[in-house]
Amino acid sequence: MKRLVPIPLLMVLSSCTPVFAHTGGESEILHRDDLLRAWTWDPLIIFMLIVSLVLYALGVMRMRARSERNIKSWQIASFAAGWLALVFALVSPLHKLGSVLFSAHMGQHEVLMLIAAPLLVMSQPMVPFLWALPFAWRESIGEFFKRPAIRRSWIAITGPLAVWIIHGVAVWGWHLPVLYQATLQSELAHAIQHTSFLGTALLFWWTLIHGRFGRMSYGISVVYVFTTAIHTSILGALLTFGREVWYPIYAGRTAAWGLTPLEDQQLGGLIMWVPGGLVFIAVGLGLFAAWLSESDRRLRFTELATLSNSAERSKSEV
Amino acid sequence: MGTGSNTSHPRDRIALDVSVLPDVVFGHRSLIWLGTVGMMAIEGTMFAILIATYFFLRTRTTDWPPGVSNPALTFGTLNLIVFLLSAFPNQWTKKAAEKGDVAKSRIGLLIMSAVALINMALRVFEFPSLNCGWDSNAYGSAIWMLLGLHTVHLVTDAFDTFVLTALSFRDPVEGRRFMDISENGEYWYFVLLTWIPIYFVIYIVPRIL
Amino acid sequence: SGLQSSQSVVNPEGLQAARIDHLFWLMFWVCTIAFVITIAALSRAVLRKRETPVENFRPVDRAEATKTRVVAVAIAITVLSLFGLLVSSILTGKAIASLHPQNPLTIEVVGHQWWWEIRYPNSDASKTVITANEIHVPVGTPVVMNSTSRDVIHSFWAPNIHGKRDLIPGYQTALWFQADKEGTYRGQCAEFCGHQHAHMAFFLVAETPEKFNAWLQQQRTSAKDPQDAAAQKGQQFFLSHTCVMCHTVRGTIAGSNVGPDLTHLASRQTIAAGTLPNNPGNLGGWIINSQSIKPGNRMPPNQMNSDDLQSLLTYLETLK
Amino acid sequence: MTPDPNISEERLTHVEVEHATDDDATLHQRLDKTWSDPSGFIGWFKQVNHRSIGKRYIVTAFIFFLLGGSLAALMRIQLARPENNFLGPDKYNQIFTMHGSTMMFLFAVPMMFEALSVYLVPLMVGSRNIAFPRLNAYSYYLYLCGGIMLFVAFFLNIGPDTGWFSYVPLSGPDFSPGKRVDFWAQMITFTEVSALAVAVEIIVTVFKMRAPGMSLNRIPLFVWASLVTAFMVIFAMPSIMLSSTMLIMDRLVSTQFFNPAEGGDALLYQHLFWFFGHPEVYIIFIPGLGVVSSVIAAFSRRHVFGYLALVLSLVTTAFVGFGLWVHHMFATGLPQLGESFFTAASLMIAIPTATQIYCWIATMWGRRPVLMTPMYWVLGFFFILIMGGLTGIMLASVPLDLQVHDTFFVVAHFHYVLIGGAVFPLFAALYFWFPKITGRMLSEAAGKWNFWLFFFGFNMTFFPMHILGLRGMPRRVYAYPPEMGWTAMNVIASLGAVLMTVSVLIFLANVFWSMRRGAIAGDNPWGAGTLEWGTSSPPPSYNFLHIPTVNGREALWDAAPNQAIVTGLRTDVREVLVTNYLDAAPDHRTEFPDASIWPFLAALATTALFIGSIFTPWAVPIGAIPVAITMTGWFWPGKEESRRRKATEKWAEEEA
Repeated sequence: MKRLVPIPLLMVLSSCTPVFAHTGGESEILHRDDLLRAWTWDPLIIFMLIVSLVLYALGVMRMRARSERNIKSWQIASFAAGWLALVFALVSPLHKLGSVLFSAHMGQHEVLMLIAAPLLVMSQPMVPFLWALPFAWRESIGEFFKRPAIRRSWIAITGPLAVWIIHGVAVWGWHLPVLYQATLQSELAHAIQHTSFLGTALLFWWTLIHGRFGRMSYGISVVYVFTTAIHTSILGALLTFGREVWYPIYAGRTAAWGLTPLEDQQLGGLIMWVPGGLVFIAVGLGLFAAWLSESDRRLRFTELATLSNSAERSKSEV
Repeated sequence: MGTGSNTSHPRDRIALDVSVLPDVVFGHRSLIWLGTVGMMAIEGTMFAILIATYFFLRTRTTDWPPGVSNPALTFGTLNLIVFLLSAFPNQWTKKAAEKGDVAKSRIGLLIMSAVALINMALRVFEFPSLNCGWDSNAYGSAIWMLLGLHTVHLVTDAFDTFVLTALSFRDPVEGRRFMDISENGEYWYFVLLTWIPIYFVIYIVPRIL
Repeated sequence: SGLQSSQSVVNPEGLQAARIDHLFWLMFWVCTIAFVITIAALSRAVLRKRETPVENFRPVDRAEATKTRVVAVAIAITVLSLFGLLVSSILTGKAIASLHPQNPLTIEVVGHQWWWEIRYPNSDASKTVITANEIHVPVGTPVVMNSTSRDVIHSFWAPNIHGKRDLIPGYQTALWFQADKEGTYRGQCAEFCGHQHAHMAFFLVAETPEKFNAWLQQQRTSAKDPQDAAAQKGQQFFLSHTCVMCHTVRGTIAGSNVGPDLTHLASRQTIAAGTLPNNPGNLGGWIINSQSIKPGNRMPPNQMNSDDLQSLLTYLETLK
Repeated sequence: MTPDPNISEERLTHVEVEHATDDDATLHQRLDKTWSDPSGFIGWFKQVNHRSIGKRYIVTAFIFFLLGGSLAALMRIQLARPENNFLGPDKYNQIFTMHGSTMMFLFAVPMMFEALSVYLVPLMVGSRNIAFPRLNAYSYYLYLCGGIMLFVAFFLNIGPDTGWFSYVPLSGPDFSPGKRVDFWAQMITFTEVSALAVAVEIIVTVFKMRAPGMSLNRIPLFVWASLVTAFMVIFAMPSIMLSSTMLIMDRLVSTQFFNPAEGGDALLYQHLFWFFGHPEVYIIFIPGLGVVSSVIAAFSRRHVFGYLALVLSLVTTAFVGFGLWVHHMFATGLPQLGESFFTAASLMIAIPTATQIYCWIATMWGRRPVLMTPMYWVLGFFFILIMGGLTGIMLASVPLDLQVHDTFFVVAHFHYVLIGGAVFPLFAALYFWFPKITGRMLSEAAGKWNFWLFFFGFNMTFFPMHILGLRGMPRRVYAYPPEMGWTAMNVIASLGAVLMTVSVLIFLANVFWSMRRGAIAGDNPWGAGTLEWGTSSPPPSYNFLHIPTVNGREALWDAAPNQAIVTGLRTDVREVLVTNYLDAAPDHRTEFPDASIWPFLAALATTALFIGSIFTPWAVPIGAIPVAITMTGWFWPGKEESRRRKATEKWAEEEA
């Protein structure tokens, strides 16, 4: 069951691709004075956010009522924080600022990939989501994911190496000037970009945190988190030390914010490099600590433990 | 203080008997697998740093590739196709070795030796199709080094495959040989997988960046 | 002599150096306190009477929970102190960088093995001043220094005025500074640059704007042809020997810039990048065999009889 | 234990297995026959056991330490007077380059990582040898050859002279003609290949060869330190191998990586160098932190306080260490916006270090550790490392760093960090494990002289350098004018160096005397708790008569009265037990290779290739042939061996 739960979330996310588009239109350039008013009230985004919140709340209430499967308060808190991070990234003025400042856009992406995604993954929201649905729906969703073809492809894309590559390609690929600038010109490209950032990040964190070998494989997760931290730092460093502006589309837009386009790009690179790196370190350490405690837990089931216990017992019998 | 084994009489000792354990294992259980993964991590890091170097040099100039024409696609792409297709015989050989199937392993190794020869032959033509010298400019140096470093890996694994092929025709083929064949297959995957981003960087990036 | 100079981080005479000096002392005291507290705790742990006989192994102590709390608090205090230092460092950085007024004096510094080429650019190329190893700046005026290197990496550092800035071939870097007090400040190369890295100094002369302008006017002029016979002979010698392969004297045919511009050589306080006081004796020794003074430097030894040397020196002395 | 019915009769006739009922003396004989490496002159080159190789690493690295120290003494003589003529710039530049390169590449990393880990880790995890013992021997010979090559070049007056960092363009083809820099660049390749090989061995040994019961959560802290270092080596060293290779190719075959005129970039070299160079500092001192944990636990007679915090601190240091390379490039003119980020990141590294220091103080608190020589060095470590750490905090600040970067202040800082963080723990380690390695104790009295002279000499030498730096003295100058006012401090520093020299001589005397006359140590002279103290001193050829099992973080202290032993390994071949990554449950057995001359020959062939490549690029394809031949010889199985294995092998059942 556990291994199936994130799929619906991914499906939901990808089916509502247009949701993530910038609605403001590129012609509109945000000025300093308008910042606090520049919220993005995109109906589809608002709808999705509200639906997810309502479903979640409903599911939690039902679970609590039945007390069959408990849900821990920290998970609820984690979901709430992740949900708020989504609101911050997609609804708050940060979103519109992103069409003016590369650095803000980078900040938005980092919030999606490094704050919202891991928090949502940790809260395991699919359990309450499923509980919120009528029983029959739940059944058929379960059936669907038990199909061999679905199972196999799910297993294929949630190998740690696979998600590492998928997420890495998404992060690097979208920073190619051609693709990146397309997102500021085309709503669709932009929506695809945000969906793929959030989607691959969810996949990445889900595999590393809830992957199929559970906590046993946290050691390998730490290596993947570490190497991802390194390659994103290097991308950040390339942005920081670049001599030319990579995305000339920002050229006329940054002045109102007291930054030259190159400084804006440097700031974006630095955000990816340093605060981004910090999140990776924090998650990496958490995984590492969990890995150590898992080793203690598993120790109890080894042959040696059995041997020692029986020796203790036979001695006390004598 | 001291271990139990020092203080207690032999007869009282609790013993964990490990003689029943196997001594031919494959995949992540074996030492050689972890050792190979360590080597891959080292070499993967080298490729990654070299690719980062390439992009760093890219940020130093506006004109890319600087003053030379794009690399010709034919041989690199052919090599990519051969590499991708080689996954099938490679997997087949690896599975045969893990089942201890001598005959199949021999056939598989022969096929893989042939594949490696084709890859190396194509590689010979790749260098001229880069359309610049290693000494023309920094861009040329970077792509020559990328291609060269990958070639070193290709040649090493090819050599390893040849030696294993020769050994597989010598009786008896013991479990340890099959472990080696399986690991060789693992390493071939590494050579194959690293070629994908390197191909992309050498041949595609100058066209789109 | 005029060489009596300072080259010290903790004796600031410029706006930037002063802010950094404040930051240094703040960090110094915070770190000293941290050091004292930690060493005191360590000493107590090591020297205080133990609770149990040493032979007894105990995996943990009775006070384990207390210890955990204390360590947690200590870490929290550490993090907060570091944050405080971070803020003060950022404020210092901002204060240093905020000096971007409208009409700064622009100078250019080019690093060479092992001397400094100094230029005061002017839109009128004939008014551009080129000198070496001695930088004059007006007191209280912001200066922007654009720098690069002609060969290897050097680092420009006059600690009384500001921190250092690397001079990197292929890069143009800018450094802002402002000297607040009249004086002559020594600086030297801070990035290892080969044989004579040790003897690559310069002097930064901060003077009143009037003096500075007078100096600049003087430096703009070309060298005048010498009047007396000895100096004329010296000029002949200079122009007909290898000197012209490397040096420039504006107003003559010598126009190579491999070595320092000598148009106003005699106006400088030192020779050989701050290595020796500028007087005829040192200059003579340098010309005859500079390798004994600065082994490895790029100036070849010059064989000449003492008459020629004397007249050459007389000529060079006229290059005021 | 009853024989397993699953094992075929045929197999039982072929193999000789250890049993719980075996008499110790007989078992010793059988194991010793199998595990002893050949002796004699030729035999010496065939040895593959980790103790021999580890001892060679220790001795070799210590000799390089003495050589590096002698070079430092020469520099101190030169700087004791202004405008001194003792050494000219050419000699001085070679000497400081050799000093830095020797200390970093031939002493610090090989000693703190390779030497200590190779000797100690297999013993600490309860194994009979290190993983890939032939690779281990090969890595040692490569390291030795690289070191010898560098010093031969130096004594022929063609030693490198562009600093241990060899920045381009100074080290490039235009400004450093000749072969000097090439020797430096190839020495890097030698030593890094060696370190990388050991890193792989250590990772495999720690993850797969721990004694049953030693779950991840019970690994001794020294082993953690060594494991974390191994990971750092794997991700850091490739960078310097590449940059030094690019450098040598720019010099020898006219590539243009660092040539700005052809699209290359001088700062690219610095990025690559420091991507390695910053982690390098942690590679050097993290093993020292492991030593400190071991010694403090042993002399405080308790588990180290905050095991998890200590392990996480090591991991954090490793993680953060890779994000900080720009820390060394503040003066190159970074984007103004970056300053606060870089300062913040650099300051962050202080948090894990502080955490560890607090945990160690908490360990000792209320326990009053026994003050014997190893503890003295550990206390010296605290004093000096903390001071170095605090000046490191100052250097983290970009504005302040712009002032003190590349001055003697930085020289003082990193000597406090590296000598405090590595050499003091190293001496602690030598005093602590000398009895295990040789079977005899080092003299305590001489040890204390050794310590106090070194401690005072060190502070006398390096403390004044802080002041020198603040008063404007840059690094790497062979001379300074008398009027700068730097003379007095330099004289004090040079006198301190004399004390340090005397101290090291006392140590050498102590070692030579104690090897013959020292008190007999016994298995566990300090009453320490980790596994290496559970076998005899020096350990037998097979390390442990019975592979032990582990019941806690300090295996000996936590052992049950009747702690289980492992039986059933073969005694007629070098068979070792392989356990699981996480919980160290027995997984399978595997046979280790015997002693062999091939690794030595392969190292010679590799050396020929590397040195040849300095003179002609053709050495690479031609030199590859003997390398391939020797490597094939190394792995080529004997026919008899194959037959024997075929008869006894037992395949794992396929996983479901």
